[in-house]
Amino acid sequence: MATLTLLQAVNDALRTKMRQDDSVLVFGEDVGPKGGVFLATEGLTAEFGAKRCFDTPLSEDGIIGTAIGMAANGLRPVCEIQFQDFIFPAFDQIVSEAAKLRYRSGGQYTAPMVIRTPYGGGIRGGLYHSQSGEAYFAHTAGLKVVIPSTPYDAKGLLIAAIEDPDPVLFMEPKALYRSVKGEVPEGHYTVDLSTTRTVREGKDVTVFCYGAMVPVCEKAAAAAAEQGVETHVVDLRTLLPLDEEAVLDAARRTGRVVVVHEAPRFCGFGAEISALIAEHAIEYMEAPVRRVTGFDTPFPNTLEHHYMPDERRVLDAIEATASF
Amino acid sequence: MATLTLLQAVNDALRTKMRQDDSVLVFGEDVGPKGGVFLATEGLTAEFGAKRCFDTPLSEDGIIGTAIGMAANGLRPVCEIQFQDFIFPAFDQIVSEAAKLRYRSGGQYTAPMVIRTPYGGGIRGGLYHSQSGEAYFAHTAGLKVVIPSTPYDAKGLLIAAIEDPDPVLFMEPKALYRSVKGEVPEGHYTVDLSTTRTVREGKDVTVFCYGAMVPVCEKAAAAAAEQGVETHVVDLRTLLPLDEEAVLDAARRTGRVVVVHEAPRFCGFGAEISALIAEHAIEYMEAPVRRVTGFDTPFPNTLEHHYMPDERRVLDAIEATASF
Amino acid sequence: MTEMMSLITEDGSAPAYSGGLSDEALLRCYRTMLLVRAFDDICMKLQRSGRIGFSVPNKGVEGTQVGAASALRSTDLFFPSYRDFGMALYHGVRPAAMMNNMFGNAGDSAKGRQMPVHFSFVDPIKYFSISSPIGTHLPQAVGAAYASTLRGEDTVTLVSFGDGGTSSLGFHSGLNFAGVWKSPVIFLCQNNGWAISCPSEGQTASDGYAIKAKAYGMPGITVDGNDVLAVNQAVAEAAERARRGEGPTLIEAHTYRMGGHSTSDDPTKYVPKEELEAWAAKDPVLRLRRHLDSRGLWSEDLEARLVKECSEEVTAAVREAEAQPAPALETVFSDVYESVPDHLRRQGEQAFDLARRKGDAAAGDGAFPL
Amino acid sequence: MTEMMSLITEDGSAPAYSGGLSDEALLRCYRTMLLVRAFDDICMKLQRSGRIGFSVPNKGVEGTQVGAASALRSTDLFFPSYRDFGMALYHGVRPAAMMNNMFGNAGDSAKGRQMPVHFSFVDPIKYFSISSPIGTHLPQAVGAAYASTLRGEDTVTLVSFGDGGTSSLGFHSGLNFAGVWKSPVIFLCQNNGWAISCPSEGQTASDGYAIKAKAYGMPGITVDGNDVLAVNQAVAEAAERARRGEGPTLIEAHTYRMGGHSTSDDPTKYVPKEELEAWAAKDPVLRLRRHLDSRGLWSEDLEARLVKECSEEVTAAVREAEAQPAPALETVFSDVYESVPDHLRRQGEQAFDLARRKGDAAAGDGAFPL
Ligand SMILES: Cc1ncc(C[n+]2csc(CCOP(=O)(O)OP(=O)(O)O)c2C)c(N)n1
Ligand SMILES: Cc1ncc(C[n+]2csc(CCOP(=O)(O)OP(=O)(O)O)c2C)c(N)n1
Ligand SMILES: [Mg+2]
Ligand SMILES: [Mg+2]
Repeated sequence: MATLTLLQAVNDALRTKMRQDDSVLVFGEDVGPKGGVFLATEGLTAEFGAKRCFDTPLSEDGIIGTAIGMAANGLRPVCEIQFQDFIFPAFDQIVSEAAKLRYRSGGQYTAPMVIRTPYGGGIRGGLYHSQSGEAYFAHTAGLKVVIPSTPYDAKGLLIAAIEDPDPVLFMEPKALYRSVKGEVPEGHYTVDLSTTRTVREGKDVTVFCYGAMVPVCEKAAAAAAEQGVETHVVDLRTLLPLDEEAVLDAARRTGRVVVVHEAPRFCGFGAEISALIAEHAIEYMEAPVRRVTGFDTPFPNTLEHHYMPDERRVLDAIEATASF
Repeated sequence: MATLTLLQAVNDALRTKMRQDDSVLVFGEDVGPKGGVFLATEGLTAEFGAKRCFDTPLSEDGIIGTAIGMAANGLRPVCEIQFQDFIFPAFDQIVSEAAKLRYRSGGQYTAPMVIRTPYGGGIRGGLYHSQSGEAYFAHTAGLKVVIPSTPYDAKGLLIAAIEDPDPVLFMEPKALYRSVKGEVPEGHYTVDLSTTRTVREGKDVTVFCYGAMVPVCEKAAAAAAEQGVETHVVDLRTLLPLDEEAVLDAARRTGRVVVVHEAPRFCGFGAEISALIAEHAIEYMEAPVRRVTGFDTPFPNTLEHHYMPDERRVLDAIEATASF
Repeated sequence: MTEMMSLITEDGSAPAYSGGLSDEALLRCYRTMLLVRAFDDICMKLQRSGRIGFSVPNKGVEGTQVGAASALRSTDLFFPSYRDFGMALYHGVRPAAMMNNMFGNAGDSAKGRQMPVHFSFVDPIKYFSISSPIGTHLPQAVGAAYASTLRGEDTVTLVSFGDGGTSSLGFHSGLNFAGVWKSPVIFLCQNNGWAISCPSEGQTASDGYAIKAKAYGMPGITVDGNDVLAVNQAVAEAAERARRGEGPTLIEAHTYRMGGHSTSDDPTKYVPKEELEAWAAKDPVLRLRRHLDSRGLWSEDLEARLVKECSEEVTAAVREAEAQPAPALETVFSDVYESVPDHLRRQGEQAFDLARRKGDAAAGDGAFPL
Repeated sequence: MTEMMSLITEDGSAPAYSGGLSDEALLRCYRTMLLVRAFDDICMKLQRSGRIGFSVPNKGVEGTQVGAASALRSTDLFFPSYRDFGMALYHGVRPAAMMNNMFGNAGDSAKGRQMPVHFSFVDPIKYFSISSPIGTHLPQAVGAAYASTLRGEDTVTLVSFGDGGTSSLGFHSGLNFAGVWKSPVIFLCQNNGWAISCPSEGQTASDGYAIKAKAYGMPGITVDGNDVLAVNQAVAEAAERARRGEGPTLIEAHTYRMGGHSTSDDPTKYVPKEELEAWAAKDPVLRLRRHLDSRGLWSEDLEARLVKECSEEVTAAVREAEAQPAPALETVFSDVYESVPDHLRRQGEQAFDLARRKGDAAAGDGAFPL
């Protein structure tokens, strides 16, 4: 098995599916000859030709709008939004159209498509190259929202997303693109959507996280272990549809929960995790359900290291929750 | 004091501010001679002229984009989005621009503006004339989100929103436009943003709601009272910035909480209320924090009465919570 | 405004028409227009009497709808607007199928989930699911056309929208992508004078709408939208070009919305009376009738028979639709995804339970077959 | 492409120039262009040595920036793009003020919240806060102009964007609203050949970019963007028209991005070498120099002095910027709203507390003066 970065795993997933299925195509801004600003699509135009991997004009609405039409007419488009921050011009196409097409047409028309987009901070990108907008999409019935945190999952989940009959927003933690490496099988395999991954077992405190926060939580869990606190770390992987049972099981297991994400706290995805627990597992809780998140401000630039949850903040929350 | 409908109270607020302040102007689709599709802006063009109340081309991006520029250059625009469902083409202008302008410019440029928009179900409007999108906006730092439920509040909050130095999304419960009436003072007055309203006092169960769900919850509370359950009903009024202390006080007061909204449950605004409680008041809770909400589906048409929370569903939740 | 193509002359002849409509096809056009009018009429009545919630007047714009539809094959792709009854009817969509949508009943192909006039059909033509947000379907049509081309099909995609729609984001991205991709797409802008209460001159400062094609490197054509032959010819030519791989066309059909925007609208508040009267004289049905007459294809008898048939057809459609029950409660929860996820299944079960307790569970409710 | 206005001839003369730039103003243009180049140069070096995180090459496009800026008053409104160093510098924004932004330090007018090149100034000119999403500032500029007009001012608003920006929603809504409102706005499309790696021919099928004006009922002008005089004249004429109440203009300035898109980009992967070489010969600085020379305004001595001055100015700016500390931690929490709401105050206090515990609280951190 090859050892790949998360970025290479994404590229491998695209290549694998494009080889296997002629109806899969890739497009977006700068994804063609340049191979994407992060090089996730490098080499695809060369291998599959400009009809199946190509650049578009600078219009996210056009990218996602045309992808919907392609998907409704038999293709499996995988389009790229260069930074998640730039997905908002296409918000209407995603929320009003892709997510609602199957429902509103009584199942006559569907939009099996994937929107890939790098998200999150850590590259000194300021307000508009750092955001984590998952909560905007996770509130949207009809859409699936997937965020990998390892190369293995990135490839397996992306292939599953491409094969999925419904539209999938596939958010890639850009901070991990090159910083995590892992073994990735060659060829085709999938990781089921709507399943969580237990990153680490522990009996004292459960930590829910996803994407770029997973390694941060792992480090915090390791530090907690040194102090004798055993942390159970769960990578949610698919935010929508969420495996609610798995979340509740993991929460009940320890009775102590910390939820971690980069996005702002207020109405963030963590709120849903807390709410599920407050509704279905409150009797098990022995401590407040804490959230460690980005602040309720736009994303800053110079001080982004203060903004983003780090090992220290997660560890503080684990300690406070364990000792409550 | 005049008895006005909520719709008339909105019109009165606009008229009051436009008389008082030349920099206030109103625009949007069909708001001019026609007076808006719900007639909220009726008579404004006649009184203030076509430079201060006028129709625009069919572009929500244009409406909100130009409003930002006006606001940054000394005006106080109040623009209308005909149905909240049609705000999404302007999502980028709202989320990336209006909400972040003050922050990103170090306070040099600001966007004091109001976006008025009718929201919610109950008019057989199907997927695209019924939605309650507040959670999409409440996750957006820099924005304020206000939803009145009475004519008095509608006028007082709208005037406060127009006078506010920051951008305010003012969502009007269209189901209540003509169905609620109340006394409304003449002339200028304000209701402070970021304050909640106690609709009904009670010691057994606290119900949080807003907009068109307020009368529904009032009825459910009255029915619960007949069964001896005293419900404390809180109208949140401003969702962002939320008066978190008031919410936590009201929750602690009874130790039993139900949160009600029309929008889909998953990652809806109710999740934030539950999460706040799970984080800061869990020790007080004697029952699960229940949510009564729209389903996690697009908004249906013929069966909308099954979709929208009604008195029965709220009452069920109050009963279950009271007797837990 | 670019010069307007108009073919049916005052006396009903159309010497310059070079399109391919046979006598039979012409009669089919005419009959379809009468059927649209009958369908439209009855919907207005059904709405006034509270039997349906909403409709959009089609009176005045039937010529454009039918002229365009008759220039295309039933294998072509249609991305219509809500005001395009005639496109569906011309290609054989049953009035009853449309009426089921107007009632939002169990027989509705959209399962009662959409407002009236938001049709969606895959049979007998691909009539793409209409949504309310204006303009979103333009890039979608371009994407669908891309798929056709990639598979080597010679399908043409028609996308129809209003003068108001030209201000939308979808207009800009749709036409721009189509230009760059040389898509086999016909953009049919039905300039019917109004976008609700905004006159078409208030929508843009451009000199007409066809000229906007220049911004996207495609031909722009203005056509008399009340002249079925002119519309047919313009669309047929655009379709030919598209099939030859020569790319998209923007066609502005100049027509007029003779009713309100919808049954919720009161146009007397903003439409000048003289304007309405001037356009009444240009009624597309009368216009085509004069042409048929000039070709000896029309008679009073034929008219009476067609009017009667159409009226019966739509009355039967109403009967059929009214016999259908409301959609089953399960339809609230299905088709969100291909399969129902756990959380929705639980929400559905609660809803069935409540409906049972309230005693208003309709037939089929509570059995979740998904 | 509409005919391109080009005024400085091969020999440096510009007989057809009728704009109003005095000798002094011309020299100011020239000096500003050298200053842009010096600023640009040093930013490239700072980025390569890791002292700043990012910059965008301005080489090649200075002529357009300065030509446009020199045609406007310092009371006019500027809605620039990130690649418009010259507009700010021409109107007297201090290089050090810009350098503070490049470093994102405590002296930055945007308080270190934005990436480099996302400037925002209110003084000495209104240089509107730049954001990254492409095209959003076009309708904003139109709104700002509406406010000026409503107050009876004769202010002109200039909004600058790239060839890529013409595909954005904001281009469509901005130009459409400006056309309908007859806004005193100049839309300056800097067609610099590329939108990152997408060549300007891949962005749209239209015949050049100026022609897009036709879709919005306004004049569209193509101008040689490497010819300061041509840009100056085109913008001055558009400004005159705007001040006379005759509405907006779209100007396409044909120029060329001689570097990569940004310091993160490797243009050798997609830019043909011959293309780059061809444009190098058209360098706008050389072009203006030839004109100055032809008017007897230029000498080797002058050149040496200006280059030295500019270099010293930007070096001083770097020194000044490097002396500034990072922004205070409180800046993460302020300016979200005019006053800090309770929940943010609590979040801020936690952050201060943590910073103190971690021992990395910088000066000023933890005192929440708001
Ligand atoms: C994005 C969006 N904004 C607003 C509306 C509300 N609306 C529905 S129809 C309409 C006018 C459409 O006018 P036009 O495109 O000319 O089509 P017509 O109704 O005349 O056929 C408006 C503003 C909408 N449906 N979608
Ligand atoms: C909405 C949006 N999509 C994508 C991007 C990423 N992006 C930044 S600059 C750029 C190209 C812009 O090209 P152009 O408008 O020609 O300006 P230039 O850089 O050439 O000056 C792109 C795609 C963005 N900033 N905003
Ligand atoms: Mg119209
Ligand atoms: Mg460019």
